[in-house]
Amino acid sequence: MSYEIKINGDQTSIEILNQDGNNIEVLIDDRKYNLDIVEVETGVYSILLDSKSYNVELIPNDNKNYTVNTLYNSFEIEVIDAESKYLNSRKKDDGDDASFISTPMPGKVVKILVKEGDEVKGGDTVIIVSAMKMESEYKVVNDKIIKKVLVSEGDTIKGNQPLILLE
Amino acid sequence: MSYEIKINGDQTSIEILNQDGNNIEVLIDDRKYNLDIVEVETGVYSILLDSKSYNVELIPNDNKNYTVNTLYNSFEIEVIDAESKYLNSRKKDDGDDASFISTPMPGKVVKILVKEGDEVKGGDTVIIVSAMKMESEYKVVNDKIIKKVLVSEGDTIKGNQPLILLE
Amino acid sequence: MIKKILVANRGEIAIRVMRSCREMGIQSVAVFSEADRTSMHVRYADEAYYIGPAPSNESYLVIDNIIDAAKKSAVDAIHPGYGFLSENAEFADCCEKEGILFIGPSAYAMNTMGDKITARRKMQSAGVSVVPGTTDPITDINEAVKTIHEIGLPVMIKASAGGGGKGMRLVTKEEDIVSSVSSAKSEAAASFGNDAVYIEKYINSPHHIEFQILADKHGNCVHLFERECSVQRRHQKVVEETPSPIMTAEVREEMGKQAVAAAKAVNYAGAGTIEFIVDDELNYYFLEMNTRLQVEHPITERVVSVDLVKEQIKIADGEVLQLKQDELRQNGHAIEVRIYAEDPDNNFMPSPGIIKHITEPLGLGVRHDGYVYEGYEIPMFYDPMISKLIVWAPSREEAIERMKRALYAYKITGIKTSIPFLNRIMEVPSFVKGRYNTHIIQDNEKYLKPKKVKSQKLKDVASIAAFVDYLSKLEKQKTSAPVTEQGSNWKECGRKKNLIRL
Amino acid sequence: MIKKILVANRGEIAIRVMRSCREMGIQSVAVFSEADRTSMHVRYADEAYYIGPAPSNESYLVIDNIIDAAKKSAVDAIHPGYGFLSENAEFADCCEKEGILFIGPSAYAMNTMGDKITARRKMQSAGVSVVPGTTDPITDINEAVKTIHEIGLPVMIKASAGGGGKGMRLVTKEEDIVSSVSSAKSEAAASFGNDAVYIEKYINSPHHIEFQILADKHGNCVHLFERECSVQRRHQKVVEETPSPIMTAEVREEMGKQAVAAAKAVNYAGAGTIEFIVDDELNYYFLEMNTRLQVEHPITERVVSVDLVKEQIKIADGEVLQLKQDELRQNGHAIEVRIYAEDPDNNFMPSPGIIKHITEPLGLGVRHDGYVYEGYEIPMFYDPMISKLIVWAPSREEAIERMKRALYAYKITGIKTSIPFLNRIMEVPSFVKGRYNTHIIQDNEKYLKPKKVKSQKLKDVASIAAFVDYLSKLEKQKTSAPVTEQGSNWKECGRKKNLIRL
Repeated sequence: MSYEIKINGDQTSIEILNQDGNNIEVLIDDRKYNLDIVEVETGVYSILLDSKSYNVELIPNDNKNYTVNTLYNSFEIEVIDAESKYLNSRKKDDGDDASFISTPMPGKVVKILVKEGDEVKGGDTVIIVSAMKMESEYKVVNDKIIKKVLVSEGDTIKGNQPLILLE
Repeated sequence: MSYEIKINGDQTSIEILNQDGNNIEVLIDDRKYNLDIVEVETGVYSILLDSKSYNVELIPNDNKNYTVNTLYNSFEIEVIDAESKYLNSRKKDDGDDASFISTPMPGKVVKILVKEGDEVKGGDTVIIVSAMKMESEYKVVNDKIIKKVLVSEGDTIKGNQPLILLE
Repeated sequence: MIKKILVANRGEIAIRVMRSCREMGIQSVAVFSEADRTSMHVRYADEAYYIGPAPSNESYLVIDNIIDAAKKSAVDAIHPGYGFLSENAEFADCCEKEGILFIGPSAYAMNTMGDKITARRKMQSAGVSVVPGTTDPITDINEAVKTIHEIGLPVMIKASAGGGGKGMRLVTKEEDIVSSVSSAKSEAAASFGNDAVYIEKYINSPHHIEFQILADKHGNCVHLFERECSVQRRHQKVVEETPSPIMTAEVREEMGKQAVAAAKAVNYAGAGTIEFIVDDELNYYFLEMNTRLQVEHPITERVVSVDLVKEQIKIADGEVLQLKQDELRQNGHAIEVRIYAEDPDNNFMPSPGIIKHITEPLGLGVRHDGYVYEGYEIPMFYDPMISKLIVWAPSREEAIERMKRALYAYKITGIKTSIPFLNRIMEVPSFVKGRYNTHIIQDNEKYLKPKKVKSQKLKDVASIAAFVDYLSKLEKQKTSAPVTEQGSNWKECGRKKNLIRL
Repeated sequence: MIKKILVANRGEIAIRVMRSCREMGIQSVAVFSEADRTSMHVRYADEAYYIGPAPSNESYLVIDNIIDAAKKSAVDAIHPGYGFLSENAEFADCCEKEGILFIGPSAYAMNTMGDKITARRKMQSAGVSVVPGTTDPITDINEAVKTIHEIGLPVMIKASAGGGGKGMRLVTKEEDIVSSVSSAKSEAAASFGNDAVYIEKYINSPHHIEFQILADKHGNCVHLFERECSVQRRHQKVVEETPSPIMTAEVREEMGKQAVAAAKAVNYAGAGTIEFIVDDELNYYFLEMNTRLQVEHPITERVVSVDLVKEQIKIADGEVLQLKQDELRQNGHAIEVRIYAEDPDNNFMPSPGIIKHITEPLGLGVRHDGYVYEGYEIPMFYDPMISKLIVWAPSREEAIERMKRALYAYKITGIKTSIPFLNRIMEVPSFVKGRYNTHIIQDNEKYLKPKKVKSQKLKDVASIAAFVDYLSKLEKQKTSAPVTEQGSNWKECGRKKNLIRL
């Protein structure tokens, strides 16, 4: 079965044609690869392709989004299943805000600069979060209305947790 | 609920009296301990008892037998549940052979010196197994009859796998 | 005799201190906040005491709690590490009052060196070069112009009541002197209601070079040569090396003598660091003294073959320094990089989280001082430094190659780290040549940005790995029942791993 | 110019060689057997080639398969590591025929040094001291007695056709000479049908001391001082150190000169080791030459500040040796211990298996050369050595303390290792004093046995840990559904771990 994959924003199709133990044959768009792939440690794959040795580390962000590190590079990869396809079709990809503000890392809410119903301008800071002795400001990209504030100042938050909903 | 524990052959009773987060109160025979215990890595526990810091590593041999390493010592510990109690009650603890010959580590069968029905004398070698360029001989403790030989020469074996059944 | 030491710190430095204690047969006591129960320093120590909630101002910075733990554990001495209470004179005083040795200098030395103006005056009278400039604020415009002529251009004019860059003027040309002074004065008056200014020599191409000193309680003091710390990002050191690639034997000897004089001027005892600002012509000026162990102390340890923590402990114990200046030598070249839990490609955003997997660099010439382990959650409350990687080689060139090799093998997943950024620094031409100053990072942005990936093959390899992982997880979710063998070897491997990790 | 090297080995040595390649900008190629697909050397290399089934005689020892991989990968040179094909002259020849540089000496040097009798004669003619004794078998009893008088007591009489100790006689007293010779002869005749015997000086209290040499292809040769390797168990080295605690400057210089002479006698090129047997009075005799890198080479690297693998590669490449004898120095003291996957408390039974968890020792003065990682299964087909721990300190005393500290922090679970045994060696009084010979292990059994645990508290702590683990697993089995929070914090932790490890 063929899937779609998004790598650093570019979409390609991917399909496993054959598998024999560690050896798989893969088709990406029109490029065919035969390679030997083993998960050597949790989230770490060793790949031999044309006898070259690649070490690939996966950091799953959720069950279909990965940060993938090779020796000198880092990629954001999304495996697109039916659900993602549906969501993508609804999302206008015009550099707009997501439907909520969140932080990539855990931290503590230092200051919330908006409240429910506020109209904010693109570039306005809405929340300040601190982690590891450093404070970071989170802004909206476009003019928005604050739909709901889900956290309070002083709260400890997880990474990628919705903090403020936007309309 | 009170359990029995066998440590290097000595049996004691053990019971958790109270628990509050990482802090537990334990009674071993008539000795009471209050300690702070956390599994910091898989199979590695950090224990604070009277402010002393202990690091304990567990190597489970099966789900109730452990090799337990502290800084300078190693203990064989068995948690005795109903099943073990039953088995123990049947086993005469007179330094006799187990009901089968096995090896503590994986390896390769080099030579089998007996066949089904053979009568062997205490101290006789019945099988030779190699691992890591070293050969080890396995002997019976007492006079025995060979009930069944479960492996063949050249076989790759796992640790603790029954190799030869004894009567 | 010191037999038991409490280490009033956490992270890599707590463990580093405990290692030397262990080698000396000294018992070590850890203290820990609520966030640090599973931290390695608690596991490494002989004893451990809880000292309060996660935020450091409720635990590691609370003098009473530390002293309390020290009394309970009946230690002979406290080692403060760096940061936290290490330069807190009140803490040193408290220890003394409680009859506990503080492994560091006296409160007097800390106070004197802790105040910039006092330190500057003290150093001047000890014959140590300071940045030419005024110590007292100037209000008279003519006096300001006269002073500027004495110091020589370029100079920086600063509002004496100021801060944050307001009222600051850089003067590089003769004809701008008068106008700059008067505009600085009026801006200062407007901003702070006070038109007094300081004038200071401006160092165009500054290098940050520091000297390590060791002084005992009997008046003996030696220096252990310099460390070059000019690779900085937002005034945070990122890479340090020794010897400095711009140093000469003559200037080294002069600066070393001044460093010793500086320490003696405050009756210093213990390990300390004299920071200098140095220009391209190797003119050097005292900046400040750090009255504690530095993060970057290991490069000195490697090149001079001295265990600085052991020396600190012996000095605190009243021993006479055995090191003689004329027997100390620099052997080879050492470089340290600091590994942070941060995302270098996303504005150095901190990246706390759980370490999923770590492979530490090993082998010849590599020292690694860290504290994290697989499954450890890096708390969000403290400094994001997770380890320091130190390499040594006979030559600077080889040391750089070794650092690249060590960074190649250093893998941490679960969080983002500065490793890729550090690797890029090792490739910056001015770093490779050893001709760089504190502007190196802002001057070399083009080298320090992540490289665009051109290889389609590499992208595809990354995609395949993610895809295989996705499928194998999908498979695992579907089947709690045993999966058929046929054609799922890599899943086998995955499953075996899970088994062994339970 | 060598640009690409195939490493015909596995385990720690393969990675150690690749590290130096990487620092030199040389591409590295791994070869692997069926058992080694997930081994670290495959992951570390730039390229990797499959060379056959798990048993080494079907993979790592198959010359054709290695040469085949070398041709496919178009390497310039092959590094053999130690063991496997490293001392195989036929392999060196094959490489030469295929136009691939063999990183090691010529087949001639290997063959000469490989045959004990030939080597002995060669060394004698080069003026190197050999163990006094006969080279030709003796059948005449009077000649035997005469020879014994020449050599001086004690001597060992050995059946020339013999082996396995049969027909061997140790003679320590004058009056036993005749009877010993005749009984040795008749036992030899009875056992082997040949009554010829060899006679050799018997070294009562033997030390194994070896010298590292480096020789280039242009006739330059230096030695890099000695390594003391007397801590052996069943003729396997367990602990090595440098300098030797019994060495004097004079004897060191003499032995070093003989080591260089030995290498020159066979036109040696590359890194090599001259092994000597040394008695308590520092009389020393050539034993054999190892024509390859030794397992224990890192202690020399640390104390002499030389990367031996880089030197090997440069020599193979035809470069002129840059090291000068009179510039080489020993600085401080280094000790290496070998960590084996074996159970020291159960007759050193091998212990292959899956590494569940590993904490590597870090910090000042510690080098660790290993290859295993969490989740890696140590194959049962190869040598059980999993890593080498090397420490350095200014003094021997401090080095021993540092080794103990490093062993304290080195944790491997899932398999048994020799770590506890090594720790006990560091406590053996004769080791601590530096007065030991090759009998140290059998002579100190009482120190080397596991200590009986007296502390009831420690036993109870161990029991509690096992019990808590048992209960928490039981809980986990029972409930796939979320467990209630109340009172199961340690299980929480367990579950969190499992989550993050999936």
